[in-house]
Amino acid sequence: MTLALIAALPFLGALLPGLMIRAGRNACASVTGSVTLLALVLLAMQAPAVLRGEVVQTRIEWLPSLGLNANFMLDGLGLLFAGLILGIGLLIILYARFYLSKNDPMGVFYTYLMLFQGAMVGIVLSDNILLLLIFWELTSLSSFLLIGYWKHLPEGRQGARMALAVTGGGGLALIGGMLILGGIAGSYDLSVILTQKEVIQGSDWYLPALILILLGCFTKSAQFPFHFWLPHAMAAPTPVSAYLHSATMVKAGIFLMARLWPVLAGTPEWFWIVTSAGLITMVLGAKIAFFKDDLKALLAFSTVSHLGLITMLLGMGTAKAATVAVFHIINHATFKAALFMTAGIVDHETHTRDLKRLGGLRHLMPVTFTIAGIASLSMAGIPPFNGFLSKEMMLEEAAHTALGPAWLLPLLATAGALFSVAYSFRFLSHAFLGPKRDDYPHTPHDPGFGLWAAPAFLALLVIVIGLIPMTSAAWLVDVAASAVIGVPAEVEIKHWHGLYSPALWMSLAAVGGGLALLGAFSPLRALWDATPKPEAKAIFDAIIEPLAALSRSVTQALHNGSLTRAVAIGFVTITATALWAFSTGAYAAGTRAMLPINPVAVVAWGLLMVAALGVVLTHRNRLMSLILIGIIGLIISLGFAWLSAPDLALTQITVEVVTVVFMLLALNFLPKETPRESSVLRRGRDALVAIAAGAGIGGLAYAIMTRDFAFPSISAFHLAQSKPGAGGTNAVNTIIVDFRGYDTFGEIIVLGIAALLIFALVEALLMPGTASDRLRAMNTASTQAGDRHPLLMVMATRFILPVAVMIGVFIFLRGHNLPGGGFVAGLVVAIATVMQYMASGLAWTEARQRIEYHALIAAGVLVAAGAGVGSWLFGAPFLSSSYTYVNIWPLEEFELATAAIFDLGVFLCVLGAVLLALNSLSRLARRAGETVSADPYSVDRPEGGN
Amino acid sequence: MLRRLYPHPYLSLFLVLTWFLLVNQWKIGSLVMAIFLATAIPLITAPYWPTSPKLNSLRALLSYVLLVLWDVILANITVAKIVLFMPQDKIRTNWVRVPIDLKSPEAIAMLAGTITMTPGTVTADMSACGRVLLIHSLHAPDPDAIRDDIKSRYETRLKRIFE
Amino acid sequence: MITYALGFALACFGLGLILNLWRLSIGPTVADRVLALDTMVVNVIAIIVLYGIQTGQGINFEAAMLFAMTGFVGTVAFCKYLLRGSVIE
Amino acid sequence: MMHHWIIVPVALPAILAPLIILTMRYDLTLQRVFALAGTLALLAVAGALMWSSTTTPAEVYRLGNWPAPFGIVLVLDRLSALMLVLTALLALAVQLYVIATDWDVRGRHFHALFLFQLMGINGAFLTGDAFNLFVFFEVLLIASYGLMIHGAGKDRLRAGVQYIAFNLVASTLFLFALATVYGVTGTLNMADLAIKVAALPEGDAGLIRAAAILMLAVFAIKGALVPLQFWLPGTYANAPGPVAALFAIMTKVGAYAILRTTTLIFPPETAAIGSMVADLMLPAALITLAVGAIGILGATTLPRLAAFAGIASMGTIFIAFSAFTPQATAAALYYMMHSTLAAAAIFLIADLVTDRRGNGLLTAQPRFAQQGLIAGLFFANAIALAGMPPLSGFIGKLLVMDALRDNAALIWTVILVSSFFMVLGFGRAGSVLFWKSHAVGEPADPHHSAEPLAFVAIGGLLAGLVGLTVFAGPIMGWLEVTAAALHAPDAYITANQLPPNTTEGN
Amino acid sequence: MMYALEIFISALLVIGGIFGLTGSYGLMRLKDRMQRLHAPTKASTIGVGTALIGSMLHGLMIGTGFSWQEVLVMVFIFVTAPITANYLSKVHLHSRHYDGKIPETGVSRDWATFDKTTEGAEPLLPSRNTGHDS
Amino acid sequence: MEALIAIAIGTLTASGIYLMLRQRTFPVIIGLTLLSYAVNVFIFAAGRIVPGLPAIIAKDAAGYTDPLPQALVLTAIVISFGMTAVIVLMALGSWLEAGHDKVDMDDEETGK
Ligand code: NA
Ligand code: NA
Repeated sequence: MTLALIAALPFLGALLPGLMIRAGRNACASVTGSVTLLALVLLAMQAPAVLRGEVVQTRIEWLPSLGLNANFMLDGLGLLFAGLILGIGLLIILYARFYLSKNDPMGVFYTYLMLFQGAMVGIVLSDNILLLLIFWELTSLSSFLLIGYWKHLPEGRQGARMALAVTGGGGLALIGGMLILGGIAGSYDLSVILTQKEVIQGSDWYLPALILILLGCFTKSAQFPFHFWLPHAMAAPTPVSAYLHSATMVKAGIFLMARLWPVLAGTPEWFWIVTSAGLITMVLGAKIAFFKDDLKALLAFSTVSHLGLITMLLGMGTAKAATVAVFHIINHATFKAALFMTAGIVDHETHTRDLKRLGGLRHLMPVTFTIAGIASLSMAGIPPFNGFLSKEMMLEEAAHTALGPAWLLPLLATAGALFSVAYSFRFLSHAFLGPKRDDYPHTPHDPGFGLWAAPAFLALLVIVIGLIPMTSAAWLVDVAASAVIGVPAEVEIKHWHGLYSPALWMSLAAVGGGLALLGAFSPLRALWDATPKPEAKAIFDAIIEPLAALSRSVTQALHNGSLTRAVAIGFVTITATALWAFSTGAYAAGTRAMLPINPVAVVAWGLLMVAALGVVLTHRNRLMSLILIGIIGLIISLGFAWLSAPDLALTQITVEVVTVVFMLLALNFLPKETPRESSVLRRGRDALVAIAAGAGIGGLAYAIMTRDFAFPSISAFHLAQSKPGAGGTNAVNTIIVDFRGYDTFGEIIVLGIAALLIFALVEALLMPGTASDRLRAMNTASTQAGDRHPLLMVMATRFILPVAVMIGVFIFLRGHNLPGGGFVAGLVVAIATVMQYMASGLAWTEARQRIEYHALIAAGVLVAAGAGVGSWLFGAPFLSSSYTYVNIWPLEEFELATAAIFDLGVFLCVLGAVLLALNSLSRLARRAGETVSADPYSVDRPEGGN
Repeated sequence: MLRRLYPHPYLSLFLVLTWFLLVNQWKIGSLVMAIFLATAIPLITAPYWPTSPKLNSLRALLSYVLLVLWDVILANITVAKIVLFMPQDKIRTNWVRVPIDLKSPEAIAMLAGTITMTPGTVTADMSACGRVLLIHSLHAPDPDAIRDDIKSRYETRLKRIFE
Repeated sequence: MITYALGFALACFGLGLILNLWRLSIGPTVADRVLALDTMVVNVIAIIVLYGIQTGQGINFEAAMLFAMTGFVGTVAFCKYLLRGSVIE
Repeated sequence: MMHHWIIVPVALPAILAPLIILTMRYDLTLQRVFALAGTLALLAVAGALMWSSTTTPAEVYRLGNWPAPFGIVLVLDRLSALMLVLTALLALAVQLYVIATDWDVRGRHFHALFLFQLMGINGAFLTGDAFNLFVFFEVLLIASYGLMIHGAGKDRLRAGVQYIAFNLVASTLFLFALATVYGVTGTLNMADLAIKVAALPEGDAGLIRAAAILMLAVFAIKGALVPLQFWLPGTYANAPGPVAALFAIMTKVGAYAILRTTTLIFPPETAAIGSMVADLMLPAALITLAVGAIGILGATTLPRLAAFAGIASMGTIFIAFSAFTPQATAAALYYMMHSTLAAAAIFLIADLVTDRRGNGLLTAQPRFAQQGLIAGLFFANAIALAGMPPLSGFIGKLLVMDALRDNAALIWTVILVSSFFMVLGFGRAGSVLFWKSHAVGEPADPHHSAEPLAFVAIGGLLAGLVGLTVFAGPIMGWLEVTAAALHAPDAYITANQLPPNTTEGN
Repeated sequence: MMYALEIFISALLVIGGIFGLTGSYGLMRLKDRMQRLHAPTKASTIGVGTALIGSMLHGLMIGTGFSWQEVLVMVFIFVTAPITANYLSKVHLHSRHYDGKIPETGVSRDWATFDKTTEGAEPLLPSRNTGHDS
Repeated sequence: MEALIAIAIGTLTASGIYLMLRQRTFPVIIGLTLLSYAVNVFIFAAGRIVPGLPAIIAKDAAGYTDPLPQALVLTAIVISFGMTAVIVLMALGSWLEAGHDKVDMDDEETGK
């Protein structure tokens, strides 16, 4: 469990700064530091076992089916990295406490930092590559936050996004690589994968996996050609740079290469890709670093260069080179973190990081100068500092490795070292040496102990390792390198390789050349400035910005808000796929006997088609469309009646008329004409789409009508059980209220919701606003005829209403056995009421309305639901019905069916819904400047009435 | 009391009849139901028929209905002849103004309806004060004759029934 | 005999429907079209009644009644729209 | 054993909603109390049903006490139970948010429509009858129309017209499909259809294939599968934020229906169907993901970004569906749970931002109230949606990728490249919204009310993502059984107790 | 007796058919818009009525009984036909689609279709759907 | 007869789709209405076409029209009625708010 705890501690610790910040900055830093310290102590407690050559493991099952488990392991490599992360982390926390200004939210900073720390520790302790992936991407995210910490700085925001894009993107590639790797190895556990070298390297998927994994590593470690993001990450506060961009995060890629070295390295592919990338990065980074004026940029490119160096070593694929790589990791971490911190101190004190504005600081900041001196000499590879040791070993390895021509690699390695010397000395001399200046933006002096303690400690390590490497560091290099190469490493760190060592001469050439380079800085600089260089940000922007712009235009072109196009695409797609599906399946023509031709039916269906085409032809005249729709509805109703479906005929015709009334109410406000807007081509296209789809549907209908059911239809049961089971002789009605009453329940709710929705929308439109104003402006009184309530109509509807209600009751009651039922009855009564509205007006009718329509709808749904729930009382499921015959004198025997209660609910809901919808829509007219008359008819006649 | 229970007694009577027409069977049970509905429905719909027209003679009303039915048949034959056989240019279409003495809206409505259903005439409009009807006559060589016919044949009868 | 009479009557009303559609399509005024629609409803009612005789199922009373009712409401609605704009005011 | 609890997720809101209309139409507080209590009760019932489904593979509830396939039945299995729980959880968060932000004051009948919406969704998940599925689709759709235009306004209404028009086309197609299915097989019960479609005479194959395509197209419209996704961005971006959040489950209704029908009625093992569905679904799903990802990077407003995130997540789900293996289906279900919560959260966050800034444009504007907190939520949410660790989006993505090793080169590339676009898009959006504002003037409305409950709602959704992450193991264990049952639906069919010999020809 | 009934029914059906067709033909043939109004409101109505009577009697003939319901249909058509005609006339009047000169009313007020003095001017009612019994 | 009905269904469908592809709300709604007619007849036809049979269960009936599709059509009619009413009002609302009745939106309108 300890390993899991070590990985978890920083995350837990991330919660604390936010809480502790109220207690003050010191408390905040202390708490954060102590969490890190605790983790470090726990790690140290595991060290003895690791040094004995054991691998400490913690296994927690998380998602076994995927193979993602919280498995941790600690071997030498892990120990080295975890130690670096936590150790330097501790120093950074200390440093940051004094670095951050009063205006910077420290709690947030520490929270991000601890998140990052946890992610890093997680990477190096993971025994599961999926788990490792999680931590890997977490470092990208937390570094995104850290780089963007100063939100007001555009460089911070852009740098953060660039870092996220590159490292996050690389992480995505890594996901692919890891999944392939796990697939080949049959497990995502490192401890298993590391034993599968032959299988992995023999797999067809080795190369894709390798490339994807290296993409992850190279992006994270800023290897060529992904080196460009790192300098832009320097917008982060310096403690962040020191931590992330020198000591830890950028080493994650290195770590992973080292971690997977046993199974990935040793192939030509690995050698060529990794070594060349490392080499190029090393030289390129060093060269750029030399010319950078920004202290942190210089250091950043030097980091790039050194990471290239390590990568190159790992790429060589030999145990020796890998060992050197491990050693250089330690060394680089110490001197580079120290250098970043001193750069931060300089910035903090002088308010500038520009080398052109610095110089002579050794007089003012002797302590800082000392630390910087030690660290930069180490970076330059000058004895006796630790950087010298690993650089010599690297040159030694380079001298014995061939990449193409035998001379190429040694030469380039020397060139890298040469630039390294040059920029290291430039850093030192241009900042600290030379005369004191009097134009610093802020007069500097050495900071307090708190700020320089951490770099001083690191400088001390630089010296100690440099002087007594075998005592101070070899043990660590040993276990770490052994973990990398999989066999016990032979660590032999020497200050002197002998005169015959090529490294010596390469090194001397590097130092000499580097100093010469620095001496010729001014002309070289002029030359450098004159050469056109790819500017990282420009390139990145040139890729990402157009990508974003392209995405924007693609999206806007694709989703341009056109319904017509979307619908057209939908119809074309669906028609085409359905036709394809049909034509790729077997089809046998139907064998059902066809009906003879009936002349009246031919006339009716013919009229229907003519009317349908008529709608298309005359659709721009909207009133005409409505009249034609009326005809179509009429004929379809007739058709239903003809085809022995009276219930359908009744429903269709009643719904029809309500729809027409509703549409007329709406058309009153809408434009009366549809303008001709589409081109002939467009209309032709639309017609083609329509005809194709129509032909498809017609064909489908024909195919079905001309064949028999493949299996007996379930409706045989409905017919058979209608009377004995459901107690009604109208099978359609028994299906509606009983067999499939649940459908009907849903259906009336749809209708109820429709009315509520319409009501709510009308309310919204009537609120003060555009719609309301527009309504008010629509006064059409001047074109209206007089006589809004003709007497003839008023008188007739007074008589019709009660008769219609009675017919409604009749239709309702007989529905179970004969055509009719609650739905049609509701519509009949609703239409009769609508006649009142049309005859005598909204105000007059509303004034006489006794039940609110909302209540009708609600009551309808409740009654229907009650009929459903009521069944529970009898232990039967929802909507079970029963019926019985009752004999009460003087009535004849009649049937009582619980389904009638349900049907009553239907009746109420339909009535309420239709009336609420019409009523709501009518109320819009009132806002449109229409006056209200409380009289039933317009003629001022009726004095003779009563 | 009875008046409140049956705001429109003749309507209730008509509804009883309607129920029998609907159920299409003449049984005592239907009568119970018919009476119940003929009581309940007018009560529910009463607000929509606030006036209670007075009806002097049911018998006169029935005979009026029969008269109109007879006229409807004649009217249709007349119209059919005109439509089918009369040359277009011989049709003497005309507007007729018919002042009326009826006061009850029910009676006026009935008169207007009758006019529409009978020989070649349609009630097209009414004056805003309700005292004059505008009649359109399909074939009326003599508009005045039509006016007089309407007044004598229908209006007087209606006046007797309703006023 | 009734069969022939029925056939004749059905043919008459069917032909009537075609004539109605013709009037509807040529108009010329909207009122003409509405009148044509109204007449169609009447003809359809007749066809339903005749069809009831033909199949021996008796009259499809509800259908005839509702067609009449809706035909009326529809026509009045169209007219009110033409006269006043607002069907319900 | 038939227990009445199965109908409660439908019956409860169906009764509560009209009660609210009838008795508390003018009392918002009462409405809130009852609606919230109703949702809590729904959650409890859904949880209990989920518990029950864990031990009983499939339970059938015969509505009206009519036997299948003649009456309508509800079928409770793990999948439907899971969807019920997901719906209730989401509903609870949305409701809290609505109450906190007074969205329910901006129009009429919010709570009633909301409950009806839940009723429709639950009904669609529970039904074992193909036509009844249509009915409940309509219930949930019409309620969604009401919610979508809640508060009205020009763009919302215009987008609403598009939304409803598109869906009416879908509904019509659904009916064509159902009629064809009935016309060929003579049945509507889904279990019965499973048997009958499998036993169909060869000469009917073409028809049933066409019907299957029509039906799946309907579900694909709901599920926003390219090229039937056009309705989604305008609708979601213009809907009130919390409504869009609730709509996160609506696309899943489409996904659910596709999963249900393609595993039960139209599985690849059926001779008439074959690999037809997979052949169409995979390319469409890949493009869907790509369209979503590109949309995220190309979005100009936060609500639209959220909408495209929704499309992208549907693409991922459909990619996993297209494999038709239990492993991939389990992965898809996990991803579905994740994306429902994550997509809902992003819409709520978008609403917070939009409300405080007055618009959702992804341009630099002054800071706003509670920016830091909202930024934190956005960050966590973006991580989840982009499939970055440590949240469930990452695990879901891994699960899906791990389950799809055939065609891996293509599928993984699309998934990973899309993720890259999403990372860029979210990074860009977050940076502009929350960081760049520090460089722009002073806060616009610094005294915006704090609305703590709204943050509880969003926090709850994000906590759900954390829960999905932490308990991924047991959840996947449960889902694997679910997926296995879907791909071998014997228990589902048996539970319907169909009469014997239903496949004898006539 | 049965035969006579059959002949009677057949006659009714033929007459009904002729009237119905006459109505539609008149609608087709007549030139003036107001003239066209007459044909269908009269002829078609009586055509349906005749067919309805035929149907009633037919029920009696085939033994399913006399169908009284058809009386109601007839009543309804007869009650509504004048209203339809009235409305359509008004539309013609309002849109000035008529021939011949319309006589003056002879009283102080114009024809209702032209008269706008009755336009009510009551204030807008509050826009809440809470109509209560007055 | 079947062929004629199939053609009628196809005609209604095609007309409906053509109108759905118009750029104003009103024709789109009319198109939807036509489509729903088409689908209603289609569902009904899926129960096969049998004129002249009794609609009501009777002892001596020769057979019946399939009642199930009828019930389905009823449901479909009612639902599409509700939907039509809603879209009509939404179209009206958007006309009142926007001052035009185009169905296509600009990119800018599709989400702020
Ligand atoms: Na139904
Ligand atoms: Na007449």
